[in-house]
Parts: sequence; structure tokens; C-alpha cells
Amino acid sequence: MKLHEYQAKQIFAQNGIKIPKGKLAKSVEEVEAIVREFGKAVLKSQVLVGGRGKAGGIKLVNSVDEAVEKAKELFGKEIKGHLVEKIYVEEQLDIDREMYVGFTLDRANKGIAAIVSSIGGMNIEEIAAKHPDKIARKTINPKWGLWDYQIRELLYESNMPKEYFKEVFGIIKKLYNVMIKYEAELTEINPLVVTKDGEVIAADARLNIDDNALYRHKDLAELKDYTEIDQLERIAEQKGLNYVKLDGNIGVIANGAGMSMATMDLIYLEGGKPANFLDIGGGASAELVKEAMSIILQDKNVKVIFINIFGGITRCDQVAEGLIKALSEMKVGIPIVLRLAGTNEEEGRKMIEEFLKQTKEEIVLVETMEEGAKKAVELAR
Amino acid sequence: MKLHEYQAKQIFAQNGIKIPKGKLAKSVEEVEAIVREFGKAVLKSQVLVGGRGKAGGIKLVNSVDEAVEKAKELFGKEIKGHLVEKIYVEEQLDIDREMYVGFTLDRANKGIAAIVSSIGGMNIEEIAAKHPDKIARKTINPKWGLWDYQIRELLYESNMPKEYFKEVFGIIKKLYNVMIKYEAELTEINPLVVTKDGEVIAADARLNIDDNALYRHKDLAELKDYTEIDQLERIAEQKGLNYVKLDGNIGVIANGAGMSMATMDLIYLEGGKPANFLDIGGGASAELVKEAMSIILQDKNVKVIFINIFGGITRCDQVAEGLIKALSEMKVGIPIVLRLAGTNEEEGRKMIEEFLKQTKEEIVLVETMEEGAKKAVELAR
Amino acid sequence: MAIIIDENTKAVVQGITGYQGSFHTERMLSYGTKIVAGVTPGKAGMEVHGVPVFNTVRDAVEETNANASVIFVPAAFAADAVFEAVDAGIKTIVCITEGIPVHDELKMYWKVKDSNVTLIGPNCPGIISPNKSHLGIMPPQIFMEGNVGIVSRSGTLTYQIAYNLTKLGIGQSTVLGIGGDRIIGSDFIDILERFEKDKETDLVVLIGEIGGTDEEKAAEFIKDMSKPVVGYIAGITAPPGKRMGHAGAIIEGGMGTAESKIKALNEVGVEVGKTPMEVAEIVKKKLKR
Amino acid sequence: MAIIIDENTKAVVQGITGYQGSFHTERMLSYGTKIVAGVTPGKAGMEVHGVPVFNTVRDAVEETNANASVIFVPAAFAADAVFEAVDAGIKTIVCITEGIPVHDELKMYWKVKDSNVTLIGPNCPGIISPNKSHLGIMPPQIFMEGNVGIVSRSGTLTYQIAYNLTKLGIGQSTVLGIGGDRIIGSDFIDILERFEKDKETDLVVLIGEIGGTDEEKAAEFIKDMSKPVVGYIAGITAPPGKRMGHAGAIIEGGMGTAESKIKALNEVGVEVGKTPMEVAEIVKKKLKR
Repeated sequence: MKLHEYQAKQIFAQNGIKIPKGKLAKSVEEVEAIVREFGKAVLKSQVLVGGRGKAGGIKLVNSVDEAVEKAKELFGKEIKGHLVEKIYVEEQLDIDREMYVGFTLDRANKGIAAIVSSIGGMNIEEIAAKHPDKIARKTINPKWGLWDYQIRELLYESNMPKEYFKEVFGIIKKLYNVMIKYEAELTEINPLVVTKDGEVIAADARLNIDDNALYRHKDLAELKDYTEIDQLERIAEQKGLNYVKLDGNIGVIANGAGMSMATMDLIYLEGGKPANFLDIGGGASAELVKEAMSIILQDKNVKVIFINIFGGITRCDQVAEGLIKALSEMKVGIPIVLRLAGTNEEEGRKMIEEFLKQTKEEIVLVETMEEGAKKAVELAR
Repeated sequence: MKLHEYQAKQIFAQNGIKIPKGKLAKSVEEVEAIVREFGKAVLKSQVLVGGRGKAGGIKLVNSVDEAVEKAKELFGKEIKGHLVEKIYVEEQLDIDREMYVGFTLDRANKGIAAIVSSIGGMNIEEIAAKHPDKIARKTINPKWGLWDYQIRELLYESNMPKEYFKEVFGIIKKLYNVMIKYEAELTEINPLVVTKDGEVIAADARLNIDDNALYRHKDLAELKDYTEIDQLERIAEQKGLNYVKLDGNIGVIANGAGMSMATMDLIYLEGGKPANFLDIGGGASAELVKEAMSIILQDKNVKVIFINIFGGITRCDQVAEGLIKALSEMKVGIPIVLRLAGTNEEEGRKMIEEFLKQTKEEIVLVETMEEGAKKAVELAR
Repeated sequence: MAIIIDENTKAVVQGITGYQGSFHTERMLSYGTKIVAGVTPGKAGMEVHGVPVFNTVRDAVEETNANASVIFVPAAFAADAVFEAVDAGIKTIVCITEGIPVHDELKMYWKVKDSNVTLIGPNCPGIISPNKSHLGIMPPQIFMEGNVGIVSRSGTLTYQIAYNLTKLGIGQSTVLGIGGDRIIGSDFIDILERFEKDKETDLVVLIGEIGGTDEEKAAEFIKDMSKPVVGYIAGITAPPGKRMGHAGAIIEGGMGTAESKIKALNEVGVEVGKTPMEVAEIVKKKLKR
Repeated sequence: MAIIIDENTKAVVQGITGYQGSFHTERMLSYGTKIVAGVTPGKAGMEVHGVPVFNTVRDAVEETNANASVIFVPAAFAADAVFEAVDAGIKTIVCITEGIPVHDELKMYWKVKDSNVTLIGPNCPGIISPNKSHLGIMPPQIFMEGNVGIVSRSGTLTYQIAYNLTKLGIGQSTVLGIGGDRIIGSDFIDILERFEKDKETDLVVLIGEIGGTDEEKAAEFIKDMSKPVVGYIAGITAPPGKRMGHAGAIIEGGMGTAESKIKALNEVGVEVGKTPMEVAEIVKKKLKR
């Protein structure tokens, strides 16, 4: 779960990291009032996507009039597919230098990656590519946590100027505490700004919390911004389905994440385009199959649905039952390619064959997933 | 550093462990006022020594008159060599059952020993000897800390009745947090009481903090009760000397803890009794040697002083200088046996030989520590 | 032979009294797996499908000499269950539980590593050495004893490919899913090392998917393997930044694409099947040589 | 041979710019010890007695290939210094610092254990292999090269006994103080194991003191040793419950008395000298046989 900048900054501040003065606005009027108070300001679109700045989501404003004008531009604007509904209004900083501090899950080394750079502002991959001497990286072993010598190594190896050592040392320590305390997958300050007054301050803030750990962080779970998630994906999540919307026209339902991806890939290999990823998981009930159908049918691009089931724990008869229920309760109107294999395959196929005698919906039963993909692509043309 | 029961209980309470209602009294009048408020009460002498109860330091009182009478008895009483100056007045508990929970440094296994018993009240060695089936012990590895399965194992293995599982589980967890948070060497609840109302409550509290860690726990360091420490030992500590008073009549000064103990042992082997342990440490200055002399001379039992120096970092000439200073500035009046070996031995011996020409004090120079001990025992007779 | 589990495997089921634990215990038992004990705190003395239940893994091991464990406890208690099993002396742990917080998984990883314990999973379908032992939630009837090892990040896809092999008359030595999470106890290399040493295994099928760099690293290891490896990678059509079901199946910062994985495998001589069927056909072709 | 350190030991001094660090660096250098680098954060580029100073141990190791470290940093920073040395690849650490919080010492113990690093100390006088290398604060002139190993919990007492031996013409292979704290990196058994394997060592002197059960455990190990061991135990007259200087020298709960230690050692055939002089005499007698 990604937190908005304004939410992450609040948490940083609670954990002793300095942040600029700022207030959240949900309307042009609120922006106006805040800028009237601050004088000069920065309007920052609160959308959960990287590269907001370059995409025009951040505006410097030097007067109330300018603020109103820019706020009107920003509200309702779409940034990389994300609608701006909230603007975080911040004081302008007198920037002397930009730096970077971040922590992220280190899959390869089974730890926490600590990354520090003595320059910042651009994204970290860019810094790594262009200024390898200004960046330092280290894996923190979860057994022992972060120790002072590691912070010193990060500072020296990133060629951090000595005058910022003490401040940045403290910030690295505090940000690591945030990473651990809130069970984050990633947390980042970019840029970490040194102002002309010599203050070291988090000018931006990223904090992504592990969804699996949210049950231990109820207060954070409440911050989840559902408006940021595709509506269908949100509904699917509530039903316990893994659904990702794509831009093709062949709806996919499969059991297992790998199987679902493989099904999408087969469609692609046959020259078609999958409309989604949808994993009904292991041991799905008839009810869940029905829900899966209903979600896919809400995607108006879908011209054909390919249901690909390999029954292990999942029983093919349950899948058939769910499918029949769905077809009985709603008008589908597009062809369905169905492949059932494994546990109770026979029973499932028989149920479908029976059902086909009494319905006008089109269900094509196939033997293998390869054959099914071929058929689905044909039908989608 | 040992905390008093009332201090430890305050810390327990701050960390979520239930304690009985109680107030500290430093006079009979204060006891009277508190018992007037509480009705029935327990008067508990606050002395830093185990087995207070058996030694008569704890009194149940059922009326204000009784409280006054008992308080008068307790104040000024000596319990195992500790003077009662403070009484902790507590409500009386309606005890249904006594249990035990404790953590201590586990030298042998390099961890934290967790000890739980489903019975309590007597000391833990006694429980272990008499009721081995009611006690469970486990080493907690500092790498991983205490995990829930270990608490469950402790509960099952100590045959803890099921109805107390949940409460005691929580208390074990909280007490471990106290152990770690305050860097304790030992912390213990004995007895952990179940009242007739089913409340689980810490009826006693022990908490010993690692002296070496006190710099990180300034608030605790301030709780140190210097009245509990032998005055000479206190002065020695402030001077940076390791001094332990014993009941013999031969004062001992040596460099190094092992060397000091060996010197004491030699005296004992020759049939004498050491008056103290005193380690001046490595690289002692002349000043420190003088301080060591002055501390030993305050012990009126001392009839002879044996100074045993093996110079490594410590220089024999420095020791000689310190001794000469001491003898010049104060009247010693008892014989000194001096053994100087190692670094600058010659210089040291020469200085002493010169000094002996102009003083009336008796200094016997010996070649070996074995010879020195023999001589000291002779002179003490 | 087979790897990790065989007829000498004696397993404890942690969380045996739960719905999943009980259901799969019955299935594993009926396959012939030696499930010798169950563990659920507070339920000692019970029996589940004839298997005695203990309060702690330590008790279970003392009574039954179990050497393996299958974990079905809820995500919130899974790390504790792994730690408990390790400290009780269990040497092989299969953790089925999904949805475990990743910071817990990091601790699990290092705990088993410190004690030289093999952890399969979490969030995995388990492991089967056909006709010998099955620890997990796989459909055992589709497998057949033989000389092909299968290691996979996916569950159903594994079944599909094993099923295809079985239909072609090709049996398996051991089949296991290493799990779909970002931090797992055993990765491809850990398993490939064992297949390389296993006398019963002549060829290995590696089933990967997008996310992480585990397949790329495996390729480096495969370079020095004596046994042929056939691959499959799912997720060619997966868009970056979107999790495809598994927490680990996500293309992040340009890393972990199917393309890069297929390329790495091809470069060390691994034929990568385009479809599950093609994988089985390549295996057949290779075994004939 | 000798154990732990010899002429191939190349050491870093952590805390070299402090008073103690600088003073003892000079002494170690003048004995011929290879001190190749010093570390003090922020002081890179300096020299101390001709030894180059680095900001981190990692830098020092990269530049000089140091394989050992002597730590003189203040107690509050000692655990961090040990961790830093381990992660920089140092294989032998001698920690002189005294007064380290015991919870820090627990972490130090497991950190070095995890990485198979040898830690001597903390709160120890160091280690000397006469005429080869000296890492610590011992008075090196009293030692003589030879065939007796000395392992001790005490500093000055070690010097006294080594001095007695040297006076009798008996030299030492390696002499080391394992430290006076309750939690130390290497205990008697760790060192006895090495002396047992060391070809240059024919006899071992073990100098113990009250507190803990390290000597009792050592006795169990000595039972199976091929080389003779001679003992000394300080603290016969120490009263229970009082620390005799060293944090570890305390009789607690009836455990760790000199009597129990002497008994344990005697039972496995170790002659325990009553005085430091007697120890040297026993050694002389045993070597003559």
C-alpha cells in the first residue's frame, strides 16, 4: 500500500524527521486560503505515481492569484492515469543542495537495502547511472538491524560532505526506524534538501507499506486511498480475487497466478490480447467463479472469455457450477472458451454439456490450454 | 545496580505489569498516614538484600496502631547488614496462588535465561530443587529475542494452569521487554500473585541494571541508593578504585583483579586474613596509589598493608612515588610490606630505599609475592 | 533417492486442527505420507485423522522423532511456527501459509539459514517425491515416479507441466514449488544443487515467472551443471508495476522481465518452452538422446 | 606455529588516535607486530607512529589486507567496532575495551560466532606469541618463546606466571587473556582446542578465577586432551555476592566458587598450583618428564 506524500510526511515528522510546513487542500478555495497564509508556496498533486514533477503535477506559486490559477489547472487533471483530487500546499524551500536517503526490500540479499546519495532530486536509477561515485548501497541484515558503522560507511562511500554528516546520520537512522516500525517495503526521501539556512529537511516522502502487514498497522490501513485503485480491481480485491485490468479484449479466468499469466501469454502467442489477469486461487467455490465472471463482464472491451482451470484443490465441478450460475443469472452475450482438467474433470464437463442443451450462450469446451488460447483468439477476431 | 522494590515496581507499572497499590514512607508518621488511607496494609522494608521476609523485614498490619508499632520496630533495624530507612506500604492482597517469572543473564549459554514457575513465593533455587516439574527454563538468544512459542513452551513445561495462560503470557512478554529496555542483569517477579478476584499481579519486584549500561539510562542511574553501599566502597568507586571491604586485618593493594585476589589468597594460605580487595588497575598514577592507601587506612582493623605490584603498564616508580607521597602526607603507623616487580622495578626500589633513610614508617621490601604474604601475616600477628 | 523428502520423512503438521491443516493431513496420509504428529497449542491429547496432537513442536518431536514439518497456521503466526520448528530440531520445513508479512519472512529466512534447516516456501504448494512422500497441497494423483525433477515458483502451472509429462509417460523424482513470495526459504539454486547431486534425477524442469532475479541467478548456476535443464517462464504479457497475484511476481524498476529471464536461460543452453505442452515435448526429446 | 596470531598477522588498530590506542600502537610496533592500519572515523589521511589512518575498517582492509584488529575504542562504541571489523572481513579481533554493557557483549558474541570470527576479550590484556606478534597491552619483555601455552581470565596474574616461567627458562608458544567479563568472545575451551592442535605447544597453563562455570566446563574438555594442563584459580578468599573487580568474578547463587573449580580440575588430572610460583614449578616438573 502506497501512502501519499502528505501522509508519509506526517509519519516522518512523528519519527523526528524534519519536514517543510504544509497543509492539504481538497479544493481551490482551500489552496487559496493556505497560500494566503504561507505567501509563496508549492502546490503538489497527491497522486500515487512517480515522476509527478516532470508530468506537470508540481507548481511553484508566488502569489495567491497564481495559486488559484494553478490549483484550477491541477484539480481534475490526469497525471499518468491518476486523477488529481488532493493538493498538498507547502512552503517554498531555499534549496542549497539536494541529497537522497532510501530503504527498500532487498530480495536478492534477503535484507533491507540502504541507499544514500550525496546528490538527489532525480530518480535513484539515474543517479546510480550518472554519478556512481555519489551513491552508496548496503544490505542491512534483519537479524542485527542497522548499526552506526554502516551509516558511516554509507556516508563516506557516497562522498557526503562532512558538514552534513551529523544531520544526515540522524536522518538515516530515523528513516530506517520508519522502515522497520511500519513494516515498509520502501521508504525514501528524495530530495533530502539542505536549505540556504543549513537545515536538512525531507522535501519529498515515499512510504509503501507491506499489505500483508497492514493487520498490525490498523491506523495506516485506514489511510488507504481507494480512489487511487481501478474500480474493478478494488471490487475484485474485496471479493478475494486477484484481478489486474489490461487493455486487450480476451477476458481470462484461471486458477493460480502462474497459470493465469501462462494463459495470458498463450493468448499473446496466438496473436491475441488479454483483457486482464484474474486468478481465482486454489479451491475456489462456485460463488467465486460467478464473481469472477461478473467482474470480467464489466470490462466492455471483452469480446470472449477464456476460462482455464487445472483442478488440484480446485474442483472442476465447482467451477462448472459457478459458471452455470453466472450464465443463468446474467446475460453474458459473448462466447466462452472453457478448459477443465484435473480433479472432477468428467463431472464438470458433463454439467456443462447438460447446460448447453438449455442455453443460448456459447460455450466452447476444449481439451488443452494451448487449444483454448487458439480458439479464444479466433473468436475475438 | 540494584533497584529497590518500590522503584522496580514503578518501572513494571510503566511497562504494563499490574502492581498492588502502594506508597513509600520515610518516617513512622508517613507510614501512619498511608495506613490510615489503605486500612489494612503490608509494611515492606526497602533494603537491597534477598530474604527480607524471613529476616523480619516485612510485616502485615491490620490497624493504624499496629502499623505505627511495627513501623517503629522496622525503621533503624538492621536486616542482613542493611539499615532500614524506607518502608514501602502496600495494600494487602487476597492471595489465591503464587507463581514466578524471571529473567537473568545466562553466562553459560550467552543469552538471557527465562525462568517461569507455576508456584512461587520461595526462592527460585528452592523451587527448582523441590518442584522440578513446576519450573521451566529457557535461553533466549539475543539475536532473535523472545518469541511466542518460547513463552508457550515455558508455560506448558512449568505446568501452568490453563486459566492463567493468557495473563501470564502477557506478563512474561512485558517483563522481557523490561529486561531488554533497561539493560537489566536480572529482573524477577516473585511471587507473581493470583488474587481471589482472579487478578494476576506482581507482589514483589526485582530489577538489577547493568552498571556498564547506566550511561544509557540516566534516569535510572539517578535512582542509585548510595546509603546502601559501604561508605569506603563508595569513596573508592568515586576515585576509580575497585575496593571490597572484608573482615580481616591485612590490607591489600595490588594491580589487576586476578592479582588482587591471588594476593588475598596467599595471605589466607599463610594463615592470615585479608582486610579487603583493592585493585588499582592498570597504569595507575602515583595519585591513585595515594588514594588507595588513604582508603585502606580508614579501616581501623588493618594492622599491616601488603602492596603487591607486578608492573606491566603500571610503572613501579609511579607506585613508589604514590606510596612516598602517602607516607609523607599522612601518618600511617602500621608496617607496609612492599613487593615491586616488572616495569621500572629498580627505580621504584631505589626510591623506597632512599625514602626509608628519612622516615620512621616501616616498609619491608620483598622479592616475591609469596614471600610478601608470609611477611605480612607475620607482622599482623 | 529423490530430494529433500522420501520414505524416511516423518512429518509434523503445524496447525493440524484448522480447516486447511486437517483437510490436507487427510490427503497426505492417504497418499502414504508419514504424518506422525500434529501441533496446535492447547489441543494436546486430541487426534486428527488418527494423528496425535501436541501443544508444542518440541513435545511432538520428543514423542515421535519427526524430522519434517508442514505449516498451515495463519499468516500472523507463521514466522513463530517456523522458529518453533527450527528450535525443536526439525530439519525440513514446508510452509504453505500465504500472506505472511515480508519482514517476518526476512526473519524466517535467516533463522533457518543460521540453523542449516531447509525451508520450502512460504506461500508454496509443497513438495512431492512420487510414491514416497507428499508434504503440501498438491494433487498427488497427477504425478508419476521417474527421473525428472521439477522446481517451480508457481503451483497450478507445476501441476499442468507435471501432468503433461506424466501423460507422455515421463515420471518425476521430486516436484516442488518454492513459493511465490519475494523472500522465500529456498531459491532455484538451492534446489538445483540438490537435483544435480541426486542420482535419481536425470533432467530438471525449472518453472519461473516475472519478478526478482532468481531465474537469472539460476542461469549462472546452470552453466556449471552436468544435467540438462528445460525452462518455462510465465508473464511475457505482464505489465510493469503490477503484481500478478504472487507478491513476488512484479516487474519493478525495469528488473525481472520474462524477456531477461528467457535470455539468461537461453544463453546457458536452457531450452525454454513457449507453452506448458512444449516444455513436456522438449523434455521428451532431451531424454531420448 | 603458535595459536591465533603469528608473524603473518597484519593488524588494524581501531581507535588508534585515542590516548590508549596511540600509546599501545607504539609498543606493539616496537615489539615487531605488524600494525598496518589504524581506524578513526573522520581522521583518514593522518598517520600515527607512521601507521596510516582510515575512516572505516573496510577502507583499511581494502588498502592493507589486514586480517586482525585490536580495539581500543570507548565502551559505548565497542560493539559497533566489533561489528564493523567482522563485516569488513577481519578474522581475529582482540577487544581491549573494558566496561562494555553486557547486552552489547551478548550481541558481539553472536555476531562473531555467526561469521566464524575469533574474538578475544573484551576487557582483556590481549594476546602474544613471543617473538612473532603482540596484539594488546601486555608487557612483552617478560615473555620468552617456547612450548607452554597460557590462557587466563586475568591480566597481571598472567604476567606474573609467565614471568615465573621465563625466569625458570621455560618459554611460551602463545599467551592470552580471555577477559574478565561475564560474556566473552572466546572461552577456555575455544583456546584449549587450539593449543591441543598446536604443534609448538606441549603444555597449557590455565589461569582461572571465581565466577561462572567456565573452568568447570574446561575441565570436561581437558579430560580428553592429550597435552598436560596446569591450573591456577584466584579467589579462594572472595566472599559470595561481591564482585572482585572483574564483572565476571562474582560468586552468585552458590555457583562459581574457587573450591568447585579446583575440584573439577583436579578430577581430570589437572594439578592446580596454590601460588603463582608453585604453578611455574609444577610446569617445570611436568616438562622434565
